[in-house]
Amino acid sequence: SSKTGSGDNASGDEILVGVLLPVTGNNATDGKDMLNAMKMAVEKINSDGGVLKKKIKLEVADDGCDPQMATTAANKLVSKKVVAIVGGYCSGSTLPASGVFHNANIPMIVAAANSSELPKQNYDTLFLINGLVPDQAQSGADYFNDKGAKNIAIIHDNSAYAKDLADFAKKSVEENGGKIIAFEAINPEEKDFGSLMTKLKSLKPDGTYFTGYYAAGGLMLKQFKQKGVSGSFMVGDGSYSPDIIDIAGSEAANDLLVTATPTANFIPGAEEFVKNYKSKYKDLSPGPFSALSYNGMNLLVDALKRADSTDKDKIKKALKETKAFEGIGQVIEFSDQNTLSQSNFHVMKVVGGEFTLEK
Amino acid sequence: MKKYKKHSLLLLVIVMFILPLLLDIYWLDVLTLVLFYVVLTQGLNIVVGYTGLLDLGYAAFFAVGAYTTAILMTTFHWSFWLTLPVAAIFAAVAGIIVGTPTLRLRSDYLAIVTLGFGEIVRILAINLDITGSASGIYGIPRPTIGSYVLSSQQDFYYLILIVAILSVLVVYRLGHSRIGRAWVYIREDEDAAEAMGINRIRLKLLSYATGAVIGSLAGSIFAVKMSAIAPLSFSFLQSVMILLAVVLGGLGSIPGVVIGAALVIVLPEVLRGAEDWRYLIFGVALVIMMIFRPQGILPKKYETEDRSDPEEETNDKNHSISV
Amino acid sequence: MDVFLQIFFDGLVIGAFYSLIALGYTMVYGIIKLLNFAHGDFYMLGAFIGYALLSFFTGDGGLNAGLLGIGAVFIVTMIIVGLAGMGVERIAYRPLLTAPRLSILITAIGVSLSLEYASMIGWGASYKVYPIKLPKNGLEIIGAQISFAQIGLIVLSALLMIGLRLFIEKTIYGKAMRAIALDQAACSLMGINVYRIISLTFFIGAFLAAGAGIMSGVYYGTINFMMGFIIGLKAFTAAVLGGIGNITGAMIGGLVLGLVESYGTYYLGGSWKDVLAFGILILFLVFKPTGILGAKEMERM
Amino acid sequence: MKSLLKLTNVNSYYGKIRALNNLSLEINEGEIVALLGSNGAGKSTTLKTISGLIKPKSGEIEWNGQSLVGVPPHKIVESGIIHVPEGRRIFGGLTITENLELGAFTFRKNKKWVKEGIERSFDLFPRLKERAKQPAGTLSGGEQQMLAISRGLMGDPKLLMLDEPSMGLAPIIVQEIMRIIKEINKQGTTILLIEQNAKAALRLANRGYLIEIGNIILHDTADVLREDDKIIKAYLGA
Amino acid sequence: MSILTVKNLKLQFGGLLAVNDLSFTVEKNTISSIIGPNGAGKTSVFNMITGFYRPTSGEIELDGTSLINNKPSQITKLGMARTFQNLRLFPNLSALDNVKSGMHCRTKEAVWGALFHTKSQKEEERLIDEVAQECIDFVGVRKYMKRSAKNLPYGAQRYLEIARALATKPKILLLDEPAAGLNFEEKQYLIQLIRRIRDEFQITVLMIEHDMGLIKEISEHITVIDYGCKIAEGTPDEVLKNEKVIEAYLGKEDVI
Ligand SMILES: Nc1ncnc2c1ncn2[C@@H]1O[C@H](COP(=O)(O)OP(=O)(O)OP(=O)(O)O)[C@@H](O)[C@H]1O
Ligand SMILES: Nc1ncnc2c1ncn2[C@@H]1O[C@H](COP(=O)(O)OP(=O)(O)OP(=O)(O)O)[C@@H](O)[C@H]1O
Ligand SMILES: CC(C)C[C@H](N)C(=O)O
Ligand SMILES: [Mg+2]
Ligand SMILES: [Mg+2]
Repeated sequence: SSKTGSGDNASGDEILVGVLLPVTGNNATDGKDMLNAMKMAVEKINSDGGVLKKKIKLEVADDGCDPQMATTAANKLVSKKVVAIVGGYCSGSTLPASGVFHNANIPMIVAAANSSELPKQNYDTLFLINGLVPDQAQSGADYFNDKGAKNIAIIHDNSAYAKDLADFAKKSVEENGGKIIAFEAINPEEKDFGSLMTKLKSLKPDGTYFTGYYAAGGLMLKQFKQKGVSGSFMVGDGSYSPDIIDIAGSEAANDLLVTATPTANFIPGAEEFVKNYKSKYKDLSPGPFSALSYNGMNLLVDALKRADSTDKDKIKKALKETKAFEGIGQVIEFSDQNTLSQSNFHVMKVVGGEFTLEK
Repeated sequence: MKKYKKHSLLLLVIVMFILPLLLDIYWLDVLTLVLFYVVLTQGLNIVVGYTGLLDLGYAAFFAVGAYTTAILMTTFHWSFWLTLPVAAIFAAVAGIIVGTPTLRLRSDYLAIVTLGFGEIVRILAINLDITGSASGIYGIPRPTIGSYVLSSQQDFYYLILIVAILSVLVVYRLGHSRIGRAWVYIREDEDAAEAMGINRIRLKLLSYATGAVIGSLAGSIFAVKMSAIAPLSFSFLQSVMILLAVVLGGLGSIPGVVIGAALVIVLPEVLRGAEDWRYLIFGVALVIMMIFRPQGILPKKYETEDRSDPEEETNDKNHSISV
Repeated sequence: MDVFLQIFFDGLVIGAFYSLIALGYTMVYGIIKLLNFAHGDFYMLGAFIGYALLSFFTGDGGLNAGLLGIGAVFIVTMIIVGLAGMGVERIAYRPLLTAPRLSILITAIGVSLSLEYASMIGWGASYKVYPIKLPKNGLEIIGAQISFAQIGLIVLSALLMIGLRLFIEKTIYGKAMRAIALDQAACSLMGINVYRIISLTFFIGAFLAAGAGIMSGVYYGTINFMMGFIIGLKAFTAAVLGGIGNITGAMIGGLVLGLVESYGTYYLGGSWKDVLAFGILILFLVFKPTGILGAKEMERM
Repeated sequence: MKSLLKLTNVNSYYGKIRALNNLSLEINEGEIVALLGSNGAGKSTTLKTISGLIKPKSGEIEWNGQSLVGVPPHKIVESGIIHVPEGRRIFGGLTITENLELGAFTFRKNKKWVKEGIERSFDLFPRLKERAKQPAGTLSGGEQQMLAISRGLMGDPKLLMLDEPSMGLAPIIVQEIMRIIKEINKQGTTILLIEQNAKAALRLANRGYLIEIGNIILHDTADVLREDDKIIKAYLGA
Repeated sequence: MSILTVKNLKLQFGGLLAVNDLSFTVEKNTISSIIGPNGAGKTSVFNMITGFYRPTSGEIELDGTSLINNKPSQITKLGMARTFQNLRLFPNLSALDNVKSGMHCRTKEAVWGALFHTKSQKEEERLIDEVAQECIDFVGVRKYMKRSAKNLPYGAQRYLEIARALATKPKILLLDEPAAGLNFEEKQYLIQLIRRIRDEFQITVLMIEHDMGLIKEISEHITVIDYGCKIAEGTPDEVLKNEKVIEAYLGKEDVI
């Protein structure tokens, strides 16, 4: 591939790092939480003297979780000659963006997006630090299996990530000897899932797994309870957000299950991070992907140090060679495919309006 | 006068060819997107501007081109260039499929039917396996010319630039032919056109098909340029944006529509700095532009002669109720 | 059987929302032939203004507004949004009433973007949770459940439809509206203040949409600044299906669309329901090009 | 005779096209005044300017001593000037009855007036009665013209301005219409009449104006105009 | 020899019988007219002949070819052209472009020719332009050639519509109230024009008119219809003296 934008912007006394996140649109809440954590990391790094004797500066581009917007945003970052990218929330927009960065040979650390389609592209520039969808699907399926829930309904929202998770969940449930009694899609822009819930109710599921994002997840949960559908309701990490409890109402949200990498609140040793975050952002709790974003930024800095250069190939190499990087709640090492060699999915449960660690 | 026009056009083309040397990759990308829109708006211009058929689902043809190329190149390993005629044929057929049931419909019913078709195409893309369902198709190979692989921003810029110039030429020539005139007659008064011996059914279908082929061409190139395509790029909003560009520029006016395409893409980019205010400003700007230029920025003029009396010129804006 | 009936009820509820919005859509279309793409945004605006007022009265989430208070909020919101509708007409549409029809379509898109993103700036991009909730009790009819709220919603939209229809058919203002649709200049020669009547139309349209907006907030529990987009599109579809410009048609179109979607979800699955809905719409229009109730236009040569 | 309407040096434009050029004319109470002129002379524009559809750039229009310049059309209708426009302009999608009701829009509060007015129209043109519930757009050209005139009468005009009322009508209907115009006039309504059928118009009118390129070039009593060479050549035939 | 034959034509709109068992013929190279009260069904007959309305029953033949079930465009191609009672020009297009529309059915160049500016396409474009200009000259509106149709004086619009119809090179031309709204002088011009159309192009003319002066002067044959039925036919002298016609249509007074 050609190496357009090969000159990087590390001259002067700043290193420019690109951030690609949805800071507008339906997923803006999570996107902004991630950005906050990255800013916090950068502040700390810079006050500790920066890296390679330079300060880090962030260049933020909004992908709005929209593939076309993401490509333009990605090109914008490339044109600003950033040395690397941290970001990537929605898989649907991260997929095309990662191609742009690959073309420009710019390394990208993906902090949240985790569709299995991402590593399938085999880009040597792309590093994923969230656990992957198949693992997540497995943990959800296993949980259902353990609880004796055999008849499972799966609902996705036709986004790249949700469809992927739904497909893998189906596979895992079936491998566990369970039965998929419904495999449905919704349009996340719509609000009324009445007839879908009626359909579920008539199928009497033991468990329902919704793999989309929290806005629709909350509404669905509410209507799920209203209709009195049987079995428990589980969501994927796209719905891992306090907003889902708000939207559904804490009463309906009780007993909601979530498959996700735990947030900082549950991570031993992250108290400091939570405290700093809250004091910096007016009592706002870190979001579900804040810790991962924080780790991503620190990982990049670590790699820069090890590479001792802002040369892209060297950064890539350093990232690839990451050994036991200690982030908040995770130890990062990469597999052949530049994915986490060990993922960290858990099942959480909402109890009394709060997420708690279930398994 | 005419010579002057020719020269300035030539100059414009030369500037467009030199531009990539002067722009950074971001603005080059924006400009590339503008050129995609130039192609798309020319295609839609035939349908809406010339023939007067309101099409709210034009992105569907863009999708047909993109997916045809993507599928043929990834699954069947075709050469890019060979996918183009296939995409064009599919699009023409799609155009005729959309066109046939809509022939008897008045324009607003037409709008909803085309909108419906657009949505159906998008939903099919989301749900079918062959289109890669929700995540779309990625890893679309780069096209090659001989042994040269088109891969850089510049390469695609030039590719789409050439197609844009061609599409402008095609629309210009069709527009100034017997066919183009017939389209305009249909737009102006369908019954009178029919009374003049113009087979409106055949010509409407031809209009749809031609528009569709041009749209699909843009789609094919879009697929290889992005190397990944997803259903979201072919949503109703995309159709609306293309239509927006056509009307904003001036229905039926080739240069107008080019300007419209540029505005619709560049304006939001320029406004990126305004952050949250971006689309609010864009929306207000649309309203203001339409109020001041209701016929579009560079409307088509059908009266060719310079009037002897410079005072004499129609200007309907002065009285608010048409009398 | 109970499932079949339950799906029917589910469809009626969605349909009632579609109908309410389609009514205003069709009315504005009927008079100035404008596909008011911003119409769904008045629904959104209603939801947000209702949210703001309710939050103010209930002090952020309490349930102590009382029925009277809620009723007052409804009316006040609907009037505010109705006036906003008039304002939009005055500023963005009136200067273009004589322009080509597509130009005004573009302003409508501009207005839509402006309303959406102004709301985003004002209230934020994320979902807002509505401060009041509906009681859950209801009836059971042969095994299918329907809540009083749902019944209320359906009855209300039916009443509004009948009222609006009587207004358009029987009153002189309604007749003036239909006449304006045909020939504005001739109307002013009848002594009709054309602009005033158009204003009135926009008021009524936005007024109804706002009502639907608050109802949706209360019923579903969340609102956000893009909520008017899809439903606006669906309402447009419903209006056309019913025969655009026809009040009863809008109502029927809305209900039919709601039912098609609801049964489509059940029998074909959520991914295909829109294909079914649009497919039926297209087929229908092929055989009856003027929609369910649209009159065949008797154009003379 | 009391002057009812007076135009002084009126200039009207369509955009930049000047359609009336310092036009002056006067109508007295109780008269029938004919406005003659070839195609595009500005006859219809004169009426549109009086009824407020077009705002004159300059000049004065006086109605009962009050200026009409800048007054919106619906107010002018309320003051008793009714313009039955060229090309009928009936509301095609509405029924005959509804068209008539709208003609009485300014009397909308007076149900009795509306009802009686409709009956009077049906007496005047029985053909309309047969088709009372039919969409007006399906009427034949002549029927539409009848509807347009009766719709104008519904507004109780003091001054009725008729723009080519006989256009496209069968001879027998033209006679009928001319008779009715006379009748309306006898009952006290002043009439300003544009007619291509100059013979009939001058037979009916007290006075006439000849307009050319937006300007009055001749005006006199009908009897004098009938003998005028210019009029004979262009409008009456030898 | 007759060029147009109408047999037992019937047209129903819901309950309304607009045309009832009407038969007539038009002889080649004549100027004929249809007259009758308003609403008698004259325009409806034109609409059926030209394919815009589908007759409830009956037969229409042009030069021996049945026109039933043909689309208007096909009928035009077979050699019939018309004007409309309420002008139906293409309002925003120039007068010249309006007239060019008539040539559409007499030319055949398609997409290919347009795209590559083939020789035959250029040739055809030249021909279209030439014929259109001839027609414009013929009706005498050359000075408005490049102006939008909607901005033309009314009379000029009427002539332009005739020019546009002529450009289709018809065998028979149907004029629906061509003199409506014209003054005496203009009517004289129209009379000349209609004569020339017949004499110079050998085009049969069938018109609907309410202007008895004009009818008397140029019409060779008149068909009178009332309530959709034929009530009289013959030469102007015969018809205009017919009691039935006077009672239903002409009236006693002379208003011409
Ligand atoms: N809507 C319009 N826009 C532009 N020009 C117009 C318009 N209406 C009329 N004109 C022009 O204004 C002039 C006067 O037109 P007007 O309609 O008053 O003539 P008129 O005497 O009524 O003729 P006619 O006998 O044809 O009705 C003409 O030159 C005409 O072309
Ligand atoms: N599309 C239609 N739908 C319903 N009725 C129609 C339609 N077209 C015509 N009619 C009716 O048919 C009758 C004949 O109309 P037509 O237009 O043929 O009359 P005409 O003889 O041309 O009259 P005029 O001399 O006034 O133009 C009229 O009563 C009219 O109401
Ligand atoms: C919530 C997230 C982790 C994002 C989601 N997994 C995606 O890939 O789109
Ligand atoms: Mg006139
Ligand atoms: Mg007629």
